[in-house]
Amino acid sequence: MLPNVYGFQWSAGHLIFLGAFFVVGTIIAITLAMALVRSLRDKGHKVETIRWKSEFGDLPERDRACRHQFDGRLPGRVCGNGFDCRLCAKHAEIAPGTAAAEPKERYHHRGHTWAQPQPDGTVLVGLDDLATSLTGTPERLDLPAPGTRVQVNGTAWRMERNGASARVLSPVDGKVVETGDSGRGWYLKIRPDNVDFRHLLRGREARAWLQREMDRMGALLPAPAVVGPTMADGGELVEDAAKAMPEADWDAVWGGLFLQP
Amino acid sequence: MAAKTKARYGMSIDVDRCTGCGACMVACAVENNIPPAPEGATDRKGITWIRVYKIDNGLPFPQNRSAWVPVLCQQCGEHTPCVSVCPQNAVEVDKTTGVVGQIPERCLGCRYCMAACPYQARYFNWWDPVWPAGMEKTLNPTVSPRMRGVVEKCNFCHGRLHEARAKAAAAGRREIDPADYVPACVEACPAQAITFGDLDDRNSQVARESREGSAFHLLERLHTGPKITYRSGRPWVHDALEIKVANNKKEPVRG
Amino acid sequence: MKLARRDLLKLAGGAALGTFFTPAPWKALDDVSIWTQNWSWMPVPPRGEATTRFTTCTLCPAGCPVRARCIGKQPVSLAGVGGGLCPAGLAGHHLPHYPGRVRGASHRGTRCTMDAAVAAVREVAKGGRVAILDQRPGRTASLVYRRWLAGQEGGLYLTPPAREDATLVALGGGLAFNLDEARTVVSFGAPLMEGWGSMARVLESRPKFHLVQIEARQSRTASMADTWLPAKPGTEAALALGLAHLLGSQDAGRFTPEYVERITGVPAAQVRQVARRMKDAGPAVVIGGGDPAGPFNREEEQAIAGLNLLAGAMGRTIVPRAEVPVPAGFDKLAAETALDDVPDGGIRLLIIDEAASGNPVPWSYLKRKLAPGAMVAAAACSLDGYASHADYVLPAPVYMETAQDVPAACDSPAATFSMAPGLLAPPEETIEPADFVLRVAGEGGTLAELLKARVEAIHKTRRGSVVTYADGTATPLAEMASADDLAKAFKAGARWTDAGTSSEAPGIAFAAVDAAAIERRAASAQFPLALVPFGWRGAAGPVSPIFSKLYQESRVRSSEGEARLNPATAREYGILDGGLMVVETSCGSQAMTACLDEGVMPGVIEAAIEPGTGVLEICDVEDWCGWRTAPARMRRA
Amino acid sequence: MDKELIIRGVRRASMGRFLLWLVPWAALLAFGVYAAGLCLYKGLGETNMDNRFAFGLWIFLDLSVIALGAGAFFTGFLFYILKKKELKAVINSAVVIGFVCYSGAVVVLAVDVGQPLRAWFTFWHPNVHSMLTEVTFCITCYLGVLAVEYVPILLKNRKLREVPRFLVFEWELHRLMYVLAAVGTFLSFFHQGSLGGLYGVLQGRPFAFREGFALWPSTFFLFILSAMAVGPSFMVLTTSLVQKITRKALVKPEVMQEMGRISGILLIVYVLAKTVDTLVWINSTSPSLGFPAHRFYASGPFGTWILFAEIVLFGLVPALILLSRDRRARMPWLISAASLACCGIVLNRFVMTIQTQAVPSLPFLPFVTYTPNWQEVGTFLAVVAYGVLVYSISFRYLPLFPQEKDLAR
Repeated sequence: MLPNVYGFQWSAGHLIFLGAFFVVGTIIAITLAMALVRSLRDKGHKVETIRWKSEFGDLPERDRACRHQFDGRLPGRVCGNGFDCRLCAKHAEIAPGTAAAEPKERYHHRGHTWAQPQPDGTVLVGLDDLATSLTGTPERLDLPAPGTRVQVNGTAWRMERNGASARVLSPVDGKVVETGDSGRGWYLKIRPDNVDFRHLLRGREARAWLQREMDRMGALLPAPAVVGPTMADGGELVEDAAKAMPEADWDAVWGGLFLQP
Repeated sequence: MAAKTKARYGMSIDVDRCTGCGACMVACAVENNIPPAPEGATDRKGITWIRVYKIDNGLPFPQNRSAWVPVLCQQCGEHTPCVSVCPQNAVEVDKTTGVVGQIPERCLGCRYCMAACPYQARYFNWWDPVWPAGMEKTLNPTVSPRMRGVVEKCNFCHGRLHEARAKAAAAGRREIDPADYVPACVEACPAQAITFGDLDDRNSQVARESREGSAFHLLERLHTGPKITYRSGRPWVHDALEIKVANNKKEPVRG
Repeated sequence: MKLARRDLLKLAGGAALGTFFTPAPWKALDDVSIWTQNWSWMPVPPRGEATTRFTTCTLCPAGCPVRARCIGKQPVSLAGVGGGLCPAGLAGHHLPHYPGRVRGASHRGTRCTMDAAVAAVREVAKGGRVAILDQRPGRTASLVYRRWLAGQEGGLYLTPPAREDATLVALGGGLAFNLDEARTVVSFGAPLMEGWGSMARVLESRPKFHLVQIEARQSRTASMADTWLPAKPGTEAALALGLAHLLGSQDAGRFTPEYVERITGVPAAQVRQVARRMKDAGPAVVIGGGDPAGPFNREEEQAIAGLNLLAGAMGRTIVPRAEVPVPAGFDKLAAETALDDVPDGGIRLLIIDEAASGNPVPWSYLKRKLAPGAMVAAAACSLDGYASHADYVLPAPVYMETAQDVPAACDSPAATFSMAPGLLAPPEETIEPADFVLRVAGEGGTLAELLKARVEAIHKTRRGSVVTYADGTATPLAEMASADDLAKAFKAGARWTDAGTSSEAPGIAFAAVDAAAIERRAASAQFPLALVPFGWRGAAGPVSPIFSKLYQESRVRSSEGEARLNPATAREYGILDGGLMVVETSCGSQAMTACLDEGVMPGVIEAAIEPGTGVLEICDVEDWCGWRTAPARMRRA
Repeated sequence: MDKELIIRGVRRASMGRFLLWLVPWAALLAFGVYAAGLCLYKGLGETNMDNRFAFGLWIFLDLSVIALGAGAFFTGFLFYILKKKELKAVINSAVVIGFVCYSGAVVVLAVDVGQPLRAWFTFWHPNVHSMLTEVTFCITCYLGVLAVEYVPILLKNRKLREVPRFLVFEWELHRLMYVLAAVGTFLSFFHQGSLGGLYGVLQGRPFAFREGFALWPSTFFLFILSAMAVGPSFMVLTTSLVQKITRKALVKPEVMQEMGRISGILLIVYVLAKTVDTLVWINSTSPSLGFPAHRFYASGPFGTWILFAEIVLFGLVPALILLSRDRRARMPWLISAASLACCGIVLNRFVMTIQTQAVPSLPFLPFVTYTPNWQEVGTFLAVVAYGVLVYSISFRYLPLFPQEKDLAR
């Protein structure tokens, strides 16, 4: 390609043609490099956010249903904000005002955790009944050490049981103060950064959603679903479904339960 | 398109004189170190830079008559089909001679040029060249053998042009003596059916013959401007080669 | 400051980076492509000083002058002097490396010493009825054979039947064609345009004469002739008699043009036309034979040759030619014997000189002439000729390996003499066929010495002139001081030509033609088809491997085992182009592949003769004598 | 055993059955590699190609495969540039197929050229007037693009995404994907076109030669058009094939039909263009070079029926089927139309490569035919096997069809 080596001459054609291709090559290289640089520059802070964004994108459509499907205000709407209604304009206009945290009230997260504000300003985080029934007592449980920061939709803790493992999503932003366990009915005590719980469900809305969640889980469990009907008529939940149905694909069930594709 | 070249070497082949003996093919192979065919080579895989084809008038016996047409690279001058297609400049028109040269050590063997050549005058090395034991002693030192996987073709015995130039340089001449540069096939033809020379030199025999009324080019209608001219006084030869008689009257296309 | 390892690495890295800004790596990159051309298995031509040497081609009777471009001693390319060369001549320098070459003397396949061979042959020779088949008569070697045979009782000096000068022999010998004088040439299957006499001379006079080709095949000559009379195979002689009749011969009374037309299939009008042309557009000459594929038989040859007398060719287009002077000691020579005249089983010892290949003779034909338990010794360079049938095989040198003399071609009006010096050293334990005979005869001397003597004999005459190949200058022999100068001239490439030819016609009273025999033969074509072999001058001997260009690589020459048929004939027998078929004659059958060609006469099977094909063998039909054609039938295989 | 590699909540065959499925293809691959090795080691004399048929099976298949692989760039173009969101359902599969097609084609090309060791020389000493140069540059660049596009899919694997770095890298790269999609479209336009130009510029081959605009003969544009038209059809074909083999619903029928519709629209345009081009060629281009077009179809196997099949049977017919809403709504119709369209483009590439060389230019040369021998076929099969293997493994461990889980319930 060097001019005059073996009589090679540059012409306008060469400039245009080769120019075009070297530009293309550079673009490809730069794109790769940018992605690489960005990923290296990030010191692990964004990971939790990104993981949620990417996993939320990979969730099946029906698992991304907007909360306002349940109260029938926006039938068939699919959430585009990763279940963070604080960012949702639609939600703002439908349910204006801030939902200030009321003590002793359970705020439900779409990942089947609840947050219960305490008088001392901390928040207890635990698994709702459905999750408890479907997880029973986990074989392995690693809770974050006190002092760890957790964020909404980020990993709160991890647990494992007969082959299934899951990251439980945190309902609130904040710092872990104390850790509990399944026995005590709550897992984490968190000092929240704020008390804006707009993204969490409560009251009738929560029940409607839970209802729907039971069907969803029922579909994942082998028929005859022991859980399904009993929940359908709002009856008792099985104490430990996992023990009752070891043959079920718990990996899939937990995936559905804790919103992990 | 037609790049003006210093000289324009060309050939004129008298179809009526050609006896089809094939001396040109053998001489060419000897001169250019073209190996004998390996087992299983057919007339479709062989390498014959110049190939003699038999044509006939298509009539039944005894009216049937045949003639022989030696076909080599036509050294196209106008839209040289093979030059423009080669992806890596392995085919070049020599500015000083108008000869279309193939550079084997630059060829990657994509064979696009062969698909482009309407004269089937390009040949591919399907095998590595092998000579019977001892015969490599008889190879011509002015031409290096090509290895398998490259395309090659007639280059008007480039080795001989080199030697002629060397000779001229040694004698302090700037121009080569035409008598010193004669391709092997021309020299070998027992019937002296082939003449060779510079077409731009209007007094050269080849130029004169190319202007004859009976002169024509193969596939002239493709506008490739060949530098090989054929001649025949037999009308049926013109028909068999699809030469419109109107074509031969006018000057052969300048390449 | 102290240099840390780190600094060195930095330096190295920097240097590496730096080189990328110099042209070096880029140039190298370009050169890589050239390196991919030079692999260990690629042959490298020997380099060296290029020199030009001259010789004379001994591969066929034409004896063309040759300019050899040599590197060191080794010729790397050959070219004609003042003219072209035939394919065989152009690749002659490949022959020493012929793959199928004979190496070492052998007795029935097992190696033996030369002395053993000489002793064995000498022993058998004592019993008489010795014969030598000389493939190229007229050489000094031929003199050696004839002199020895003259001494043996019942010694036979045999020459191949299919000779280019067959017509001249039929006319009594000592003659030559003079095409330069001819205005009409009537050729009975003589391959004038393909290889006959001296190509250069024929082409030179070609514009001056009208060529009438009488041949069943559309040979190259036929398709280039001015008139082509495709007579049915085996009926050429009838056509000759037809012409003789029109030229006023008594012997050919019955052969009216119409009658000829019935036999030969050539329209009477055309026969008349040719006859008229021979009369009016003279001088004419009639040439028969020389077809490498096979000879005419005796009657045919006579009928054809006889036409020359009627056409008044003698003394004008056929002239007497003096012999090249012969050294002392060669006064008693055995006469040439035609193979036909040798009684079956009449030979006890047959020595074949195949070094100078001529046109082939079917082995079956030779075999008939051998007595039971006869010995055959073949001096040959290739294993696939007669060597495969011989008891003793004697490795002979090939072209360029030893000095040879080249006699005049049949179309040279004057006697000429030239030599092919030994440009290359012959391999170990080859022996000059003539030297072998000399050793058998127990007479001392070698061919080389005899050649020297012959040159001296020529020098004595002080006649004629010597033309050197290098510059084409002619020096009268009289001006050559000594025989050594002449020898030197010959070695450097030169040709001696005798002074002008004596123009007085020899009074030849021509033997009456046996018309009845010819009729019988022409009529007896009761076999449905005719097998017509065809071949190329010298193709019977070894050819360069590069000939693959002519055979499978371009099919300019049809390869062995290929039968050419007219599509109509093929259809009749349900044979497809490229299909397998079997050809049968009364003496055998041969499998071939069909190749359809409109140019082939319907009812004719054309088959190429190559070493290895049995075509000649099945053409050699007994009581038919001559194998130019054979009645045949064919079927699909 | 490889459960934690498989996406959560989708069903995959047992390891044993999966291996059983891979083994025959692996065997085929091995055989083909042997055949190709033979050609590389002994030279191309091992093949049935010859001086009259300098291009054979391989080039023909390269052209076909690359045309069918056009689905990759075109789907990417529709998805990333024209924002046709529903195509998310197939984009990953499209990328994998494209990657398989192009990498396979490049490998075969490497065997096809006589001196693979000098292949790089095209980049070093390019002749910019040659269509082949354009092809070489574009295809290599585009193969790079496809590889880069393949990376995020790979990193989406359940185990790999556990690694934070990968996760972030995948995310960042995915955000820039539209750039690559644009580049890929640019490159594809050119090399699909140049592949057509390859033959259209052959002045010496009146059968292939076409006039055109500026540098580019009409075949340049026809190839682009046909490739774009058939790309989606091929996606439909492959997707439905995977669905058949895995007995799973992977893509919503609407998406399939949408792709069919797009294919149909482009196909009808292509057919019209092709018809016009053919008429111009028959009536002006070819005669002006002294070759009456009917002569090209003189020899038995290469009769005018090819022309008919190419334009009507494999062009017009599928186009009409795909354009009618209720026809393409029925899977059998959709699939058969798609396969007809694919056959059409393959036939077109066959005509351009093989038939072009079968037709002699010199009057005294005969028509010639050529049949590939086992070395050539084997090498081709190796590429097919390679493709199946890569796709199967990708399908098992990577999220090729996001809708699978929705449809599973």
